[in-house]
Amino acid sequence: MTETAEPLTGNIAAVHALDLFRKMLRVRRFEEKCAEMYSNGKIRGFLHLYIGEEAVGTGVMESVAPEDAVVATYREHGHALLRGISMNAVMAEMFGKQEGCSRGRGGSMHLFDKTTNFIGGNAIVGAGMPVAVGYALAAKMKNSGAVAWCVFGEGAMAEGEFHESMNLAALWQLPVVFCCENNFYAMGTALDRSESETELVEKARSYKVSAEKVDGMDVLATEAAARRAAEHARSGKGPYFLELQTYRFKAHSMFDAERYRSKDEVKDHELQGPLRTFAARLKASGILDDQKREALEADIAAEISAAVSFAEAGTPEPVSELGRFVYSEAQ
Amino acid sequence: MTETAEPLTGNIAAVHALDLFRKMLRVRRFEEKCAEMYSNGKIRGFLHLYIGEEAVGTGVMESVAPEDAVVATYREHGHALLRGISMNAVMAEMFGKQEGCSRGRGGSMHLFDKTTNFIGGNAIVGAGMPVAVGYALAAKMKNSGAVAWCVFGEGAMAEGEFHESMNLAALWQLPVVFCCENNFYAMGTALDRSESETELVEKARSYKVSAEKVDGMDVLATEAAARRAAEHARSGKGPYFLELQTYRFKAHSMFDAERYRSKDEVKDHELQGPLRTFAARLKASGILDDQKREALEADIAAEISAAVSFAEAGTPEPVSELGRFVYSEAQ
Amino acid sequence: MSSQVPAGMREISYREAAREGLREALTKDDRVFLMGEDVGRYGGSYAVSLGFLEEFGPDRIRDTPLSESAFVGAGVGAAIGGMRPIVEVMTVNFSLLASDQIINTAATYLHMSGGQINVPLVIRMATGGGLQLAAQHSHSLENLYAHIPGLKVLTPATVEDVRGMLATALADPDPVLIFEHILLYNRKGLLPEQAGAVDIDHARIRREGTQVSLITYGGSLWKCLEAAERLAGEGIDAEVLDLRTLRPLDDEAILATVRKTRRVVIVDEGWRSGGISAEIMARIHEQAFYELDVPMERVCAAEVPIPYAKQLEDAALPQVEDIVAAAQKVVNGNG
Amino acid sequence: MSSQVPAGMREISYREAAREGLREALTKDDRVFLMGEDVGRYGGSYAVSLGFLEEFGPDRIRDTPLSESAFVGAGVGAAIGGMRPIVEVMTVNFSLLASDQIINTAATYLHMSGGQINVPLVIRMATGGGLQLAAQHSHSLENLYAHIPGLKVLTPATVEDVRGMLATALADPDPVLIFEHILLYNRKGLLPEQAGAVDIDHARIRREGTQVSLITYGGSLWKCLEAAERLAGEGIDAEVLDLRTLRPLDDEAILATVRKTRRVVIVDEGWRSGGISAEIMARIHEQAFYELDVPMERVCAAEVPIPYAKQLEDAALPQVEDIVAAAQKVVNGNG
Ligand SMILES: Cc1ncc(C[n+]2csc(CCOP(=O)(O)OP(=O)(O)O)c2C)c(N)n1
Ligand SMILES: Cc1ncc(C[n+]2csc(CCOP(=O)(O)OP(=O)(O)O)c2C)c(N)n1
Ligand SMILES: [Mg+2]
Ligand SMILES: [Mg+2]
Repeated sequence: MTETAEPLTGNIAAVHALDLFRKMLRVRRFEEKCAEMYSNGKIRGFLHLYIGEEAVGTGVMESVAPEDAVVATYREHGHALLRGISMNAVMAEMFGKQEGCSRGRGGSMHLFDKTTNFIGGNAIVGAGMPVAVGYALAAKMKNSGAVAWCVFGEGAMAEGEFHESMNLAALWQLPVVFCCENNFYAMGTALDRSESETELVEKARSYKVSAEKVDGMDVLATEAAARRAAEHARSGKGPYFLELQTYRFKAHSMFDAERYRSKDEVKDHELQGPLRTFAARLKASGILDDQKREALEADIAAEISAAVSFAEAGTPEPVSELGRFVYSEAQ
Repeated sequence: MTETAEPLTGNIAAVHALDLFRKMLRVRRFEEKCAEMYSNGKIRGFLHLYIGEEAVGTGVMESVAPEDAVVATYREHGHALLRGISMNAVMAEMFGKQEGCSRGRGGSMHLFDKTTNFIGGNAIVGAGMPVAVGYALAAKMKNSGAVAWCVFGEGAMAEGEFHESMNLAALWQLPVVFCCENNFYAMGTALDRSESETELVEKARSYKVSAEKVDGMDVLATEAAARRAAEHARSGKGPYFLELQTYRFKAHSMFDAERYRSKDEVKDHELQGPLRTFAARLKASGILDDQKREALEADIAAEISAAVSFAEAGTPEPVSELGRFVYSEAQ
Repeated sequence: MSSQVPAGMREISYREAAREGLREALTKDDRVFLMGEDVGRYGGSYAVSLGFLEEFGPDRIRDTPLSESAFVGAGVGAAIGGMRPIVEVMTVNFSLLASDQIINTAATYLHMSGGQINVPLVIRMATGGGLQLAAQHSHSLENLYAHIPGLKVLTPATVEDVRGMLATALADPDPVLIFEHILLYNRKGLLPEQAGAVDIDHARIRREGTQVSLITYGGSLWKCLEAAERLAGEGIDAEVLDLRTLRPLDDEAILATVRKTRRVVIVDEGWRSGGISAEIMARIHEQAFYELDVPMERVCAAEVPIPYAKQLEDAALPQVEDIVAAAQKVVNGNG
Repeated sequence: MSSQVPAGMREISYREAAREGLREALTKDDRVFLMGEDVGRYGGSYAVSLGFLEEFGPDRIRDTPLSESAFVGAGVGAAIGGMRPIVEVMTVNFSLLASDQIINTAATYLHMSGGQINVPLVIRMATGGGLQLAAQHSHSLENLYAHIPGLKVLTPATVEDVRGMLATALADPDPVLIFEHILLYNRKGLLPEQAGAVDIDHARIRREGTQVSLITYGGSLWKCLEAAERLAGEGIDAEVLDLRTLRPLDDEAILATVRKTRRVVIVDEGWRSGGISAEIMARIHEQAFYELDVPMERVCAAEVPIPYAKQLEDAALPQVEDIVAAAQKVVNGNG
């Protein structure tokens, strides 16, 4: 790889580039730790890793403003961290502790954070879309300038809720950015067995929604596209659709024999992995070197082990609290 | 009208043209009688008239083969009659009699007939689409050569089931003809307030489904398009979508103040009504004259009054039979 | 309804009362808006919001496409986003298309988020049969939602409740479903001049009685009151309890009337098996077992998809005679 | 499960038994096919159909897009068209997206058509909690479907039933829903060598007893049997009735065990309010009022969306201790 890597061009500041790399690396290492914690039984339930897709969340989240909302899926650890939920709170959540961002009630698939308008952590495929549309409707009616960022996989586009949500957002010209993370598989179902039209931007355009196909393995391309999307939505031009092409390096969740794709296919994509390629470019540009890399790795490792200790030390929600949060408590 | 009407061209046999006219007229007069029977309380519940849209059902049904299935909506009297369900059975059904085609249990919105594979009579907007897709799947798996004709309004295209059904039919290349009766309103909601993309054929094409826009007020154009659709589907080329542009002359159902459209708008369309214009063309072609017309009217009037008498004389299903047909009865 | 209108009261139809409640909500709080199929230009499928489009404008009276799941889900998102949406689903039958949003999203967010994300959403639906609309328009499925933790389920039977429950529902921080029975819209009733928000935590005795408790809600309330009149004619003194809210149920009120009469008939228009009447019967059994002299009776819909033909629909739905017979049975030990 | 396998029997997991049932159905009748998300290349989300794609080919093992409403509705259409589809919905939680097709279409066609259009459709779904999958993957909503006339609802708890009920369901002319509890798939059990179709009209006594009846189904059956063992240790002789079918319920079997023990505990994993246990309690109250010495008890899920954390999920779901305590209460009058 490295030898062929082209240096960064244009006016991308070294610090910014390095920061993007750090963010991706942080997600990658966090997910690796989650896998470890899952195999040793600290994390339970379903666990969907973002490994291989880090450039998508990292590039997109750069354009998410404080007042914006993010509506994500069950594969949302990365988005949660990038949105600014503390690693402690995320890890503690997966450990099922009171200190978790959902107080141990949500787990890996249901990370929530009110302060950053992180509205899940949704595990019904497609179900987050109408919610994002509604948040955007509120933003438009209140003229708050907020944008709703709706993250979903390409498999979700077959659901009726995609169709209804796109139409509603377009009809009402709502500030929603639909971020389709196209990793080409929905569990074991390849895109071409899921959609009669595999040109996803064409599907989006059939609702008169502006759409772009983006190399989601390239964090800079993703960041630039998300910026265009944000400007479009924020300036009242209505919804925007991003097809972010990426690839899932690991199993769909922790139970998955991966009979639906070859090891070679996975290998090939790993060679084009977002961290690997970007690291090479940063090196070729003299922005990253082994020393800097080790420093980054060390910082992140430290943060992660602190998060694990924090989660370990967390308090299990007492059973006496079971009945809380079914209905709001009088303030 | 008449003076400007252009005669029929090409090789349309006079008998066939006259037959099409007779079929449309029969549906029109039947619907007029239904309205009358509704106002005098013989027909109850909701009643959705097909008046103004007769050319669509008439033109389409010409291509429906015996082994085919028709899955329609609550606005299906015309389709039922054209499919060959006896007028007696349809009228008796709306009178709630045992002799009705659904034994009085379905009423106007739920006409069914097993012998002609007339699968409703569906009153959940959009819900017939997956059923039609499934019937087509069976036809394909059994290699029966049957086609599923799925009739729905343009308003139904906003439902998620439209999206899911189109995709499934296209993905699996199933013999379904999607017949969208675009009368430009879904109750009081005009097309452009229901769809961000009002070019309905574009929506269909976004599933890689072949699509045609047709003047549904012209029975000959509709017949020709339906024939193309049938050939396409029957020859294994997959689903076909017809946008049949038409107009509803009467209220959506019997309770409707029609505040959403102007009387003039309705008038204008009535002047272009399918019967009026086709009659003029037949006259211009010397196929129809006042005498022939009167004869047709007389035959139809006779059939209709016979149907009313039949329905009147029908047996109300005894209350003791209430519990039947919840589960199949042992043969 | 007598033409004598007592002082301080006025006669009004259920439809009008529902409209007043909506108008008041839209007027008082600009976060409130109404969204659903044909609520605007058409005027509402049951004409409840007739004229609102002109009065409040298209931004707050939103006609939606036929997309139940999306516009109900959009209500969830808008509620989280700081608005106070009132979503109208034409009938509970169609709400199944949105049941995922209601049950898996609206009802779970508060809990799944550890108390952070509440959903102040109000959903109105028409329910019930009696207009010969057959098996896709006539069912009473509110009990399906009454089973779901995280939801509140209101069933106004009176003009005061249909007007006042909306305000209370809008003030609630969590999702509230309001079911309006289609046969009630044209029904007239008396409304206090000072009508406003009403409490939704308590059932109400609509008729005092001593010998048998008729426990019901919604459209069936009026059938029970009529049955009570007939029973009075036979010297049977029936009490009628209007549940008003199906989730949470007011156990105290239910047990109070049971302890008073020791004889119970429960009436609802849903199918018998697994209906709300079963839950009420179970609660009474659990909490007042020793107070009952005879088994309770349920009067529910026959277990068939509601048929079109008048005589069949009438036979499928609970009728006054059925309630009278059930009451006679629990009181006299015969039907 | 003991390692001693009696003659004429073999030990097999619930997953394997379900697979055998499917394989047999696919082999015997070429009208049968399996359709659902990831049933093919992935091998089924719970690995039930692993290897079927290779064995039966893509025409009969159909991976569908994520489109619950369309592929369930397509099952309805294919059934009408002469096939015998088995539609797999990954979990009952997701089935809400298809509930309109199931409740408004599959369950109504026969009646609305006056007996003409029957729908021989089988739908399989996973249900239940216990794997820390939280509030969108853990609920037991089968009772919602058990409320619907026109549907049959089966809940196999044993390897024999999960294998044999499928054949019976496929032979049924009407829509049948089969619910498989996620915790059972890895559970082993004994299967007769001659295993085949099983009757679905009757509940079964899984353990004879005289002092208290534990009435249950599905995943809870095993908790009840374990509770019965513990109770035996305390000298309480419990009978365990496996309902097997939730619609229609086998009243005769229910009443028989009640008349025998006169003490009843009903156990299910759904939420308490409006759950299937309420219906069973109501039926017993109506039909065996004078046979009961003490009030019946329900052991159900706590009324909260099922939480992720282990201790909270355990507390939310019925546990053996809860069943034991309820049985002690009805037998000894204390908990
Ligand atoms: C409505 C619904 N159906 C099925 C599932 C099971 N399921 C969970 S993730 C998934 C695949 C989704 O694929 P995609 O949308 O591409 O997202 P990805 O997992 O690839 O990120 C499926 C089928 C679900 N959670 N919700
Ligand atoms: C799922 C559902 N939502 C709403 C309704 C109420 N409804 C009945 S017909 C109709 C309009 C349908 O319009 P369209 O599809 O264009 O058919 P048209 O009536 O114009 O022939 C509506 C909203 C319904 N029956 N089903
Ligand atoms: Mg994917
Ligand atoms: Mg229309």
